[in-house]
Amino acid sequence: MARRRYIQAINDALLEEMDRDPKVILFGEDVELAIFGDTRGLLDRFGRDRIRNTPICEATLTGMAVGAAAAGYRVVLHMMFSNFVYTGFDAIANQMAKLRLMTGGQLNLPITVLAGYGAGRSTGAQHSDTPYPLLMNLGGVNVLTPSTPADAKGLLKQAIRGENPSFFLEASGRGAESGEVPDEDYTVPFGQAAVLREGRDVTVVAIGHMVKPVLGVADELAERGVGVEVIDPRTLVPLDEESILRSVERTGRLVVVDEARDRCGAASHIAAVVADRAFPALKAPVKRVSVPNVAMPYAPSAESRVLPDADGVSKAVLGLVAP
Amino acid sequence: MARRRYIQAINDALLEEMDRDPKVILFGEDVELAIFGDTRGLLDRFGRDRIRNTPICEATLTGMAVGAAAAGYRVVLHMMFSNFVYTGFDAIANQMAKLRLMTGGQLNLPITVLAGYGAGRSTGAQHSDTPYPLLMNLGGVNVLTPSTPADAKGLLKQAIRGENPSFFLEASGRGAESGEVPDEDYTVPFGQAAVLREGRDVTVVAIGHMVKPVLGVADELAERGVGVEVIDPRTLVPLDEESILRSVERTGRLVVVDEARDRCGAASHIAAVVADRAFPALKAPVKRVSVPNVAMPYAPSAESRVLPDADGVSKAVLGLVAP
Amino acid sequence: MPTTEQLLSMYERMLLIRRMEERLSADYAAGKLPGAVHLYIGQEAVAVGVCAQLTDRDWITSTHRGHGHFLAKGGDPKAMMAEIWGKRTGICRGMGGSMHVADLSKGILGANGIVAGGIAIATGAAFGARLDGDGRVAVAFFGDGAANQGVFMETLNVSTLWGLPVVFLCEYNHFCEFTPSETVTAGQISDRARAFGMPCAVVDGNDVVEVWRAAGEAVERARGGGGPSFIEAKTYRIQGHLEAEAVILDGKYREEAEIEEWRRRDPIDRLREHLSAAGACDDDGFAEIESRVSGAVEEAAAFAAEGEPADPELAFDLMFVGQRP
Amino acid sequence: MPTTEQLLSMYERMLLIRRMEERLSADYAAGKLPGAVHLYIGQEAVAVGVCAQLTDRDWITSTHRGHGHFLAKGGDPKAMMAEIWGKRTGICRGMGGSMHVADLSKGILGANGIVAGGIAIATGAAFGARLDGDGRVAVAFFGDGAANQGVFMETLNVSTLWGLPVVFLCEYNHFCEFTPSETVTAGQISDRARAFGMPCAVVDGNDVVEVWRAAGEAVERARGGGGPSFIEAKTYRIQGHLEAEAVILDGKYREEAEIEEWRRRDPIDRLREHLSAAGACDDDGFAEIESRVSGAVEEAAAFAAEGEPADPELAFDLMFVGQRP
Ligand SMILES: Cc1ncc(C[n+]2csc(CCOP(=O)(O)OP(=O)(O)O)c2C)c(N)n1
Ligand SMILES: Cc1ncc(C[n+]2csc(CCOP(=O)(O)OP(=O)(O)O)c2C)c(N)n1
Ligand SMILES: [Mg+2]
Ligand SMILES: [Mg+2]
Repeated sequence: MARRRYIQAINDALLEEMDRDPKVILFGEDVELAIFGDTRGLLDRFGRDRIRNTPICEATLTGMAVGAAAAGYRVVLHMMFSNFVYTGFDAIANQMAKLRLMTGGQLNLPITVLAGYGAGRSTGAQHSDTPYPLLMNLGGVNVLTPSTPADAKGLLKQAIRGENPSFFLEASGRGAESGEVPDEDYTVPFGQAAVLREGRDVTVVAIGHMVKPVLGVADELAERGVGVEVIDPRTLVPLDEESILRSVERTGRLVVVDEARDRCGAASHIAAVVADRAFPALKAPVKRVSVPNVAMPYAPSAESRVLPDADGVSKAVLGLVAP
Repeated sequence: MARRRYIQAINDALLEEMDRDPKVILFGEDVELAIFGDTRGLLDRFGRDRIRNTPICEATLTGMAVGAAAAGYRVVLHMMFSNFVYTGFDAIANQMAKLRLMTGGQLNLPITVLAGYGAGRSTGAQHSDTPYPLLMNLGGVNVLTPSTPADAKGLLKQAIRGENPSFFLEASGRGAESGEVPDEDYTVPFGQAAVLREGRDVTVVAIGHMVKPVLGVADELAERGVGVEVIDPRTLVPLDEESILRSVERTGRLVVVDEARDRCGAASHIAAVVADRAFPALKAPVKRVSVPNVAMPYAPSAESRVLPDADGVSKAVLGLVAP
Repeated sequence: MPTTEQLLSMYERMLLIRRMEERLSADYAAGKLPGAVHLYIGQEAVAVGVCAQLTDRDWITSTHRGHGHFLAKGGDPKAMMAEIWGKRTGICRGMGGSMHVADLSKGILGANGIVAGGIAIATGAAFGARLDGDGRVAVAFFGDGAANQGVFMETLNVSTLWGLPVVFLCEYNHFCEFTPSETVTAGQISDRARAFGMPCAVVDGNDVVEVWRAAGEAVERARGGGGPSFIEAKTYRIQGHLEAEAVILDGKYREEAEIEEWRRRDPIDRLREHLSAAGACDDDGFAEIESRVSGAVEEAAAFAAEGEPADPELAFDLMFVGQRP
Repeated sequence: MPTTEQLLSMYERMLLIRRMEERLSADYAAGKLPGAVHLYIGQEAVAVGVCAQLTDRDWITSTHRGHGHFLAKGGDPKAMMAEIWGKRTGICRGMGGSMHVADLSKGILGANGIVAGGIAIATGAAFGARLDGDGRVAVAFFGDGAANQGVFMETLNVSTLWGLPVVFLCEYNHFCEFTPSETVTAGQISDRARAFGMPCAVVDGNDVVEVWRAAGEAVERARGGGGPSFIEAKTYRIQGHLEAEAVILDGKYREEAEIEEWRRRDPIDRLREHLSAAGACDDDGFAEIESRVSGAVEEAAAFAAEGEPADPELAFDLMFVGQRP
């Protein structure tokens, strides 16, 4: 095990996978110089055939990803910030997510789309969306939200080796956080949640960015005698419903903490799955701690008001155990 | 009251609102000839300044809607099929849904976007999406899903007179269905669900297209002694949570019937709201009857397999009352 | 100039497209086809002239009006017909339908229900070909309406910059649905491509030889590493935008006389006259071709009619490789 | 040729933009600004030359690099500064930030964090102006990078067809973030506009008089019902793409010598020399302007520093008119 920063782990995964398979190519706007850090060193190592700056034209980039995949390449498309996914949304929603079905299974689409998501750094409404609910609803694309360097590396490697389109969402502003990363070659399989902490009173499902503050809350509440079980789904598509259900069957209580807007968000979906499939076990209302249905305000004072925080999580959990 | 077809009611609303307010303009691809029927007669009556065919360029059309609204017009943008909303998604998700906040409230956006949605006529995956979950998650746009001619007319008039961006989703292939429409000038307010049928055993929330088959099921089950309360939210943003909660508080049971894909769908969201806010009243799991997470297959045999139908609704309801 | 053999082969292919679509038109009217159908009648010379320059290893992307491209590129008539009927024997197992016929084994990356949806896909495939350096070419077929979508200009830029082996093939058939194309098109479409420094040709799309020649130059350039080209083929959509148009449309958007005028320039008739005049084929010969073609159409129709309806469970298997949706 | 008075006014406005941004640069480095900041230093002649041809009733749309356009169009320096500080006294009440400064009362439809996001908005406003027929004009400012987005070409098409009073103002500042523009731009951007039949001008963007003249022609044409125009202003981004670039960037994308060369063509220095040579202003006069400007900057900075942080509840009120989100 070595300590790596989140962004280094991503960089390592890209380097290793591009080394491993000459069919892996990466393109996007400003990928040659590594402003996020994730593409560092790739140009020197692999040259411009395999990593390449593009013009600013997201609609074309997403479409080209499909075409290059059809031509036998494993495409990594870097879209910088999640909001630019909307600019290239047609080929995502109408092509990438549908083409395998529409061609009767003739076409595999080994495409990994990278994009930073999330708020908290006053980047304003057009640079801080959390877009996974929209992607989850498309049906045809995987959605990965790693919260640790180890998961980031393993999920990214899995995505690149896989045959299906996957959105690998990097938690913006988390690049510097570090964690232990296995030394050997490994992948993290999709659809397997991680139970990060056990607890018998309340299950808290925390997604991406939200995992860290939730673990803090769990520590704190443990001292006050409340056992919080923390589950990180790691991938939202596919979603490991069973792990969540199993936990709720024991605790009888669920809080979902989600940095996406609330309406039709990931929290809503997980809550709905539990209200359907674990109903007999439920002892209390299913709670969502999420972002209200607003565009992200710029000023720190207003931005922090709408982002889920430790306090909000703590209150939600305590509201369930001591009503 | 007069009997009008669904599409006529929409056409009536457009005619009346364009008559009423010279600032109402309508543009889109092929709006001058009325292939859907909803824009019939508008060109003759109002001329090309107020209704106009555009080139095929959805990214520009959605952006222009914002600009024309900023210039003081009330814009009706016809986008034909919902899937083309994705082609123009940038200006929807990054501009329309965010600009009022980002400008500190300086800009009002009286924009009504029309689009047909839904499957059932073998139009294939790229012409039959039900996109409201994505729109609901944006936060900044209203979402209207009228199920009757009267609601279609009243909601459309309300949208055109309003100051906020609204997506008016027409149920594709339902244009010929008719219903009673009030003779006088009226609007239907947003955020007020319609309780279409009372019943004390199970609440069924049915959206758009799904209302009609659900009413059929309710009739049938009534004969078998099962009282189904049918609620049509009519608008998904804003959502009339109170009417739904009030009903579930009486029945203790909920099925949501939704033509959108299941993951992060409207059904999930409504289920989540109820599992949170009406938990003590719940006597049974909250059920969703929705579309599996697939692209819409073309062949009728495969398309009907994935669409919610009366049988599925009936089973879901009966599953709750006679477990 | 194509050889006589090549001309005859193109003639037969054009006729096959025409007769297949006439059959589809009749089948649609008879209520046998589940979805919408957009016919290519009158434009056959474009698909056939271009695809005659391609091999199975080259790619094409097509449009909502894609039967002609599919058949011209060597797609199987039976499997196409069955697809449109929604049968499990269809080329996409009934999952795609008329607007999405695709055959990867023939390099047909698919018809596309999104206007201009195929252009970036072809560009991406051409990027792959460029990296492989094996001389493969991608052709993006699209309509004049699609040329107003921004993605068209974006791909002109990228493909020029990167020297991609892609041919942009714009079929100017005078309409975008019910909108006359000139009312939504500023300037000449070819000038848009020229602005990027791309070699351009504007050809009579109802003259298969002219199309073939221009496509040959463009394809050769692409294969040789000379980068992208643009071709505009002027032609005319004889049928309605979609079958059923007459029933659902409130209003009229073109004159019968205009259609008649273009019927007189029918690309199949013109090639036939040319072949006759050149003594390359006589009435017996044409009758033989006609009978081969109608045999193929009959066979396709029978195959489609006999097929089982598409598997209702298939959608669940096909969304992902090795993963349930 | 502008009058001396006009030239002096443009000089002062350019200097105001420069000094405001130098202050922002320092404030950013000092950790006082919450979000990212993209500076316009070196490009001031473009915004000022163009906006000098506009009235408050005309519209502009801007980019992520929008302070210059905002101030040139008459936006209030205090309210802009407070916005960037995230204060409730900001022009957007702290909700927008640097990338979204807007002042509807001055026709500033907003900076925009989406590359090319403003172009269609300007086109839509111009459509409104055309319907009103009251001579208003919309100017879309955008970068050379934005000119590769399809929406640019789409709006060229629509605006030409409909004769809209819009001016497309492309600032060729040689970079798209860290990518040299010529590596992502095929051909001349102006040829793209020319392909639609649009009047085009390519000007020295560091010469405010040249910009002013070209903008004047385009604006006059638009006001008179003559439709859209395209102007490309060649200029250079002196600062990094964003403040903090030096800290976060792994690698180098331009030479110091190149920056130096462009510093020698500084648009403010050039206008100053011109004014001096023409005897329109002497050192005392320039000192007076400098002091007025620095007074305004100080005032803006103080105003920003003093303001209350943005109202945390405001987002809930502002999403919709008369409706909670
Ligand atoms: C993105 C998108 N917008 C709109 C449509 C609806 N539509 C289908 S065909 C068509 C006209 C296409 O015109 P053109 O590209 O010239 O092709 P043609 O039909 O003439 O072959 C339109 C607007 C669509 N399918 N996709
Ligand atoms: C749709 C979109 N894609 C990518 C970005 C990231 N981005 C911000 S600025 C920029 C470069 C813009 O270049 P240009 O248009 O020339 O403007 P300049 O920065 O030179 O003023 C990019 C790629 C963005 N903001 N929006
Ligand atoms: Mg056409
Ligand atoms: Mg630039």
